[in-house]
Amino acid sequence: MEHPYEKFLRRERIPHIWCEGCGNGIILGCFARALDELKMDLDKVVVVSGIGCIGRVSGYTNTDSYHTTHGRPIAFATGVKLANPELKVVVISGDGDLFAIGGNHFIHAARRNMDLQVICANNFIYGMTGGQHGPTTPIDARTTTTPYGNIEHTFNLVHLAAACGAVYVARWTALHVRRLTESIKKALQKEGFSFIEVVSPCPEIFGRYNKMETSIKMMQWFREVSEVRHFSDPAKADITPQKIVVGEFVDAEKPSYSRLLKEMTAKVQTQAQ
Amino acid sequence: MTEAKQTDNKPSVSEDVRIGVYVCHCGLNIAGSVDCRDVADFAATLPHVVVSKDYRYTCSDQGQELIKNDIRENKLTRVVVASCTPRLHEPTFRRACEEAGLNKYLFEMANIREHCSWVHLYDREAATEKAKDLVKIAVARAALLEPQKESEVPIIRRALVIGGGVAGIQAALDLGDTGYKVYLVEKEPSIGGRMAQIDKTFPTMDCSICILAPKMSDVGRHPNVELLTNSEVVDVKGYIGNFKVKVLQKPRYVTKDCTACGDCAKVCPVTTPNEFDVGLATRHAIYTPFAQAVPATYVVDRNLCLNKENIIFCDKCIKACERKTIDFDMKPQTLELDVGTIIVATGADVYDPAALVDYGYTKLPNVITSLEFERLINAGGPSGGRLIRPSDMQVPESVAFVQCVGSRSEKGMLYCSNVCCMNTIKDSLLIKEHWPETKIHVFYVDIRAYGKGFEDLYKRARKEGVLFIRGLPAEIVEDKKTRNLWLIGENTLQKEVYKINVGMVILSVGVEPRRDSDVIQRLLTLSKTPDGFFMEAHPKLRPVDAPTGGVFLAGCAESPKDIKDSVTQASAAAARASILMAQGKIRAEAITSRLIEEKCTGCGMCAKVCPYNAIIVNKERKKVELIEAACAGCGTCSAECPFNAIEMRHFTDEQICGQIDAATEQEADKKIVAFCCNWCAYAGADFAGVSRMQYPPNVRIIRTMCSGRVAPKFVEHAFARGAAAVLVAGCHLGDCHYINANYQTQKRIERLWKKMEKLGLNRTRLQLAWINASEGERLASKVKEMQSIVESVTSEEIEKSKKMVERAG
Amino acid sequence: MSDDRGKGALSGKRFMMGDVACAEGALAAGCRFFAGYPITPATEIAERMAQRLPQVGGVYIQMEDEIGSMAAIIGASYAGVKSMTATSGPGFSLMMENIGLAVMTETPCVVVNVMRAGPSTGQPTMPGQQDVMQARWGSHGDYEIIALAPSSVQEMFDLTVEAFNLAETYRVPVMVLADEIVGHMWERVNIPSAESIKVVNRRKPTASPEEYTPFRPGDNLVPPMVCFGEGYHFHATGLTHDERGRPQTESAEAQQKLVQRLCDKIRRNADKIFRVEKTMLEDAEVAVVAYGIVSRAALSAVRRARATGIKAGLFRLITLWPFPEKEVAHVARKVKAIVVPEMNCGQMVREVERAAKETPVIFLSKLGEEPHKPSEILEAIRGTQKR
Amino acid sequence: MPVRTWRKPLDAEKIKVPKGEVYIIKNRCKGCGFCIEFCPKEVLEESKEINERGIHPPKVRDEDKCALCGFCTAVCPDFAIFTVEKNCDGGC
Repeated sequence: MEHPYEKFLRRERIPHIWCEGCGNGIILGCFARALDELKMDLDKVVVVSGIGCIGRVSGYTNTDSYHTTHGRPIAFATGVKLANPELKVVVISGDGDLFAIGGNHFIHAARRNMDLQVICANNFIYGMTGGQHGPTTPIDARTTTTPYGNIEHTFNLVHLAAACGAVYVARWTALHVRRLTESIKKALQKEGFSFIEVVSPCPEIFGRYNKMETSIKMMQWFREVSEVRHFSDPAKADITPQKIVVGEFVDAEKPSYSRLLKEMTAKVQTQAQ
Repeated sequence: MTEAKQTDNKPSVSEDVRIGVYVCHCGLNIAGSVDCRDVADFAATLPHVVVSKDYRYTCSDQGQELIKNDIRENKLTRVVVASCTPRLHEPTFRRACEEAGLNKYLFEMANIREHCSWVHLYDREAATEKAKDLVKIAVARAALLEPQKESEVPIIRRALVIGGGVAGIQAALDLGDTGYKVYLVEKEPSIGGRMAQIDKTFPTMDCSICILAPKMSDVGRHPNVELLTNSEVVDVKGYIGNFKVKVLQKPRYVTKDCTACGDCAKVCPVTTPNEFDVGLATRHAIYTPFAQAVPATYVVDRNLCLNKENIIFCDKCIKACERKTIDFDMKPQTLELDVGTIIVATGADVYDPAALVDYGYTKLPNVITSLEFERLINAGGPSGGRLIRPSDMQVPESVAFVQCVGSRSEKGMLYCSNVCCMNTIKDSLLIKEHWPETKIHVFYVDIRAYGKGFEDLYKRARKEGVLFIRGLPAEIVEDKKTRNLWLIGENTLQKEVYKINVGMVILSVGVEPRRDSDVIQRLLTLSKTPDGFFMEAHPKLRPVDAPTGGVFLAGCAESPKDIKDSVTQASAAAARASILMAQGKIRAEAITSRLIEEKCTGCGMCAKVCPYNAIIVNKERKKVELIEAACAGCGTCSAECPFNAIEMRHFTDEQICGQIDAATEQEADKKIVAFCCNWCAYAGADFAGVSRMQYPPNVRIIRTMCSGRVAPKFVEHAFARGAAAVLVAGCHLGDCHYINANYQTQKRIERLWKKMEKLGLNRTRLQLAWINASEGERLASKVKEMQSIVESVTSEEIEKSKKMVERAG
Repeated sequence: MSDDRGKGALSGKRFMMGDVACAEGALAAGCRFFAGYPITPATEIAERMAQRLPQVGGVYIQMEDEIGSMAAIIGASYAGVKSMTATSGPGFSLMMENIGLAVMTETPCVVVNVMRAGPSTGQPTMPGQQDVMQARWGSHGDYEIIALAPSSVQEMFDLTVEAFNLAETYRVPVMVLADEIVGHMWERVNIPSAESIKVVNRRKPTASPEEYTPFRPGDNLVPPMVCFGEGYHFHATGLTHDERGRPQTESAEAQQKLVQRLCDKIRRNADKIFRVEKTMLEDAEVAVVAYGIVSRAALSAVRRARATGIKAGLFRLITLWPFPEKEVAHVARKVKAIVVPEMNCGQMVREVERAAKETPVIFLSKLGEEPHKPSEILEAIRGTQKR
Repeated sequence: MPVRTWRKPLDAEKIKVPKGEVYIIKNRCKGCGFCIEFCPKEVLEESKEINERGIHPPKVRDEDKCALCGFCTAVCPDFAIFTVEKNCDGGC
């Protein structure tokens, strides 16, 4: 008997480096399940990740994969996708990687409607470096660099993605494994730039600093405060201790960069004849 | 809304008041114990009375003609009829007055039948004296009556039917076919109700679901009918013709696109006994109650389903559903409906025989209920129509039916459930049809085969060899080995003890009011009869109308019925509702409150007590404002106002005090002045009369719309006038026809009691009683009980109370 | 220009701008992906690529910045397409992060830096040779790089082709260090027919996906390379990794092995890689060592010196990195003095001095709008005679 | 429908709901406890034994209850637990 996701993993790398109760493993599992249910040709899937805890995910997926520098997975993935449109290029990275150092690449890839699936593990903090505050750290939250409480306002990632023109935007917590899997499947089948935020437990760092020492406590928090509201206004979906609005926010049709590029190239070449 | 012109100065008897009095014999109903001639003569002596006659049947056409002529010829400006209760014939005589050009609010009745002749059958003299008094009171009030103009209320041409059983379905179909928009609200996921569970119907032996299913789909498809299943009425505001109804629709978690293929249920990992099959079959968390369900759309039982809150733990059904119709994010919806009429067809529950321990239900596997039997014998049921007994799944060689389980007995309900006898006879024939060899015993008290074709069916059963034994078993004992059952009891015909062994016992369970019927009762301010079923406006003449205007009753909600009667009553209710809606408007009683501006200080006490929020305090103007459309006329505001700044039309202080004066003119010290609310206490007194309950003749009942109208000053006035005792009676707390006005009554009486104690008066002379329309007995005994108080009151105390109350007041 | 259209690269004698020749060279070498960001004086390369790539079925994308541009061409290269970016000083600085990544993940790609006058924004429209050391050392950590320095529009074409061939051969980012003048200058270019241009493609492994190890070196220390989508399911990371591409964040041995090889694969093949041009050096007593646009002034200076009887010669660096140390040392032993003119405050001159040992090296700095005048270099040559 | 359902349904034997069999890869478990906490049928509990990482992996408390919903598989961050349908041909 072997684990159903085994063939999607680089077995020799499991167990992974992530802490007890970290949501990254759940996200990887949901991604594997999505690939499985869609019967995706694994030869044509490329997983690209950045720096941070979840950055290691590319090393665990049994597909072609690339672990870029901090913040650059989307830019790298853009090159991959344009060079070989055959490939499904999935970026899986963290909130700091994608929205702090990599924010510029994110907003422009979304604007271009680049054919990429971006899955963001939002754990509210920089875990790999030991718990510094980042673009999603809740105001007042304690981190090693906000010892007196965070005074920075946060990014509402789904709002940002929607505003930048992503054609599919969803948010789930790591407890919503089924719905997350469905969203990943939907994204994988969608043309253009899709974005899925996964609110993910980091009990070891964020939890410890913010009175949620155990992973179960964090998951219970998700269970208690999450509220499914599909296609509600992402602008009103700020994450607060009292409420996490989850669900699909955007599911739109818009010609992707690849499609427009293909059409343009074809036009140019026929003129050339 | 057009409003009657009113003069603000205090109404007083104008010179040209000309009253005609008509004392009715009502055959011998009144004349039997009252000397009507004598009463008429007495009436002639009363102030302003210009005509006084007695007549055999005043309500007859001739009687009405008589009155009309007198109005024209004798220029009558007021009419008093002394006969039955106004709840019966006031409309009749009012119409007569109008036809003769007299404003119908200038008509008054003296109830000398229900409140006099019938309750004093054996004391002609006292009854006659009381009748005179009652007429005097009526005349006194009549003199102060004023013409009123009724405002016209438009009626919304849409109907709400509550309950999707056969009655509700029929009512909805009839209304829909008539062309009215209908909302059919059903609590369960499917319509169909009890009839859907039954195998065959009596006496024709039709397949129940075969004749019901087409009706179900008709109503489901009907362009004018909007089906709201899984839904409950949670709030009803407004009044006849203009109800605002809130319906809570619970989510099915399956969209309309469901094709009812059942693939979801196949994979669902959790199961529970299916309620529809009375627990004899299994269903899954996602299910359809039965094959012919309407709507066919499946439904998820979230209490059973593994998916809690918004977390999907198990996605088997979602994955199995090809059309992707399962949506766990559906939320409950509250629909707001504006309807003109409401039909209550909420049905009934079946009696749970577990309470009768001697019969061993839930202890002995082979003791089943008649409802379980219906599922067992049904070809589509859990046993595929094989009559098997639960212990060994074998067809029993002999069975016994036990009748009146939960009916006609102190142990269950006192009443007869109407359907059980015929149901058993039908069932016995079904057994004979499939397994002719089966020995069948029916243990009964009386066989009631009163309906069309019933007797024939009964005879057939006997002919087929069904054994009918009079006398219910005292106990049922199981043979541990065979699991057979011994029925032990007395055959009351042969006066001998029987001990009969059968393979299976079917308890013929009775019909009981829905355990949740209080909710609807409260929302629609309905009343219940002692058996707990909803009470009709009049048992004979308005059998499908509820006391609340615009509300009608159908099916077992009103009383236990078979299918035919339910359907009949449903059509009747639909017809009654259609009449209202066809008119498109209705004239509302002019009995509403009127503000006397200059007296109002804007203190807002009236606003606090108004059950309908019909009063707004205008802080700038230091005045209140009355919203007449919202006013239901209970009069509790008027009773509360310390400045007499609110007048109740047709129930003014002057009119009521006038009645008190008349009532206490003679022998006040021997009299009880009783204030009874129109809906419960007064009707209760009528009921006492109808049931000929005898009580002392010294009570004088003054009718107010609500006990909340009874201002303390009325009570004080009665004492000041030397009354021996005062009774204030209204609906039971919680049953008030005016939502909660009678809570104010309670407060006021309690205040009065304190005051009396302070004044050193015997507080027992003031009594408060909650009496509903069916509690004639309670009223009668109350009066008897107060009689002793009346006798104990000394003349000194009466004198004392006169002075003190006057001083205090 | 009507004959600019059609698939494939151009051919024949043409009159064009340096930047354009560079773009055409890239196309001729098989480049089909360009990611860049506008910057003077390299913008014309992007413009030319934007026009030409769609014609040949390639992809041009203008990224949000040079960081993204560099990341994108690495991605494209891993997806199996020859890719390049072009920039100048400020953009070159931004690219350093991912040039390091390209080195670490052994990514064939070409980075053109049309050098302008720095530091910082400096003089965008003025030439310079101030980035030659940044090209070598700009990204953090230890590594070897290849950099070529064209001195004519013809070389803009030829060396860009060469850059791609070296990148593909050694799995390394290769830099073309042009300068504003070479980039913007118009000259006649002779473009050989497509088939006569030598084009090298990356070596594919013979191993099956099962036993394929993406970073195990083949001969000449360079691992054969597969691309995404070819069914090998391999992993590459900017972390120190073993031959299977698995991160090795604690192993000293892995660090030693990997970084050493990354350097060695260039060093040990340096002789195969570097190219120099020697003019009149056989009997020279004075050698001028120059590169890029400056080498052209140096050539005429050398000729004039010869006319005046001074035995001067020119040693032109075509490959700046790896630096042709032995060659320079050999020349140094034969001459009395070496003159090094550069459009900076002295960068390559340090490498020359290192190789020249005792032989005196005279440095000639020039900053600003134009390179050294031949007369200025001639002065320096004469100066060496006075000793 | 407010009815007392006290009997074992007649079709109780016929209605087959798939039974689950739980597999736990003990040494992968890091002990977050998600599978125990969130199993809708409360099939699992913490075991006494200690795995290679020195934590207590879960153990099956009542496998009969397992509805094979697979939530444990999905929510386990460490790929340490999964369920397969029990072969009930021989009856379970």
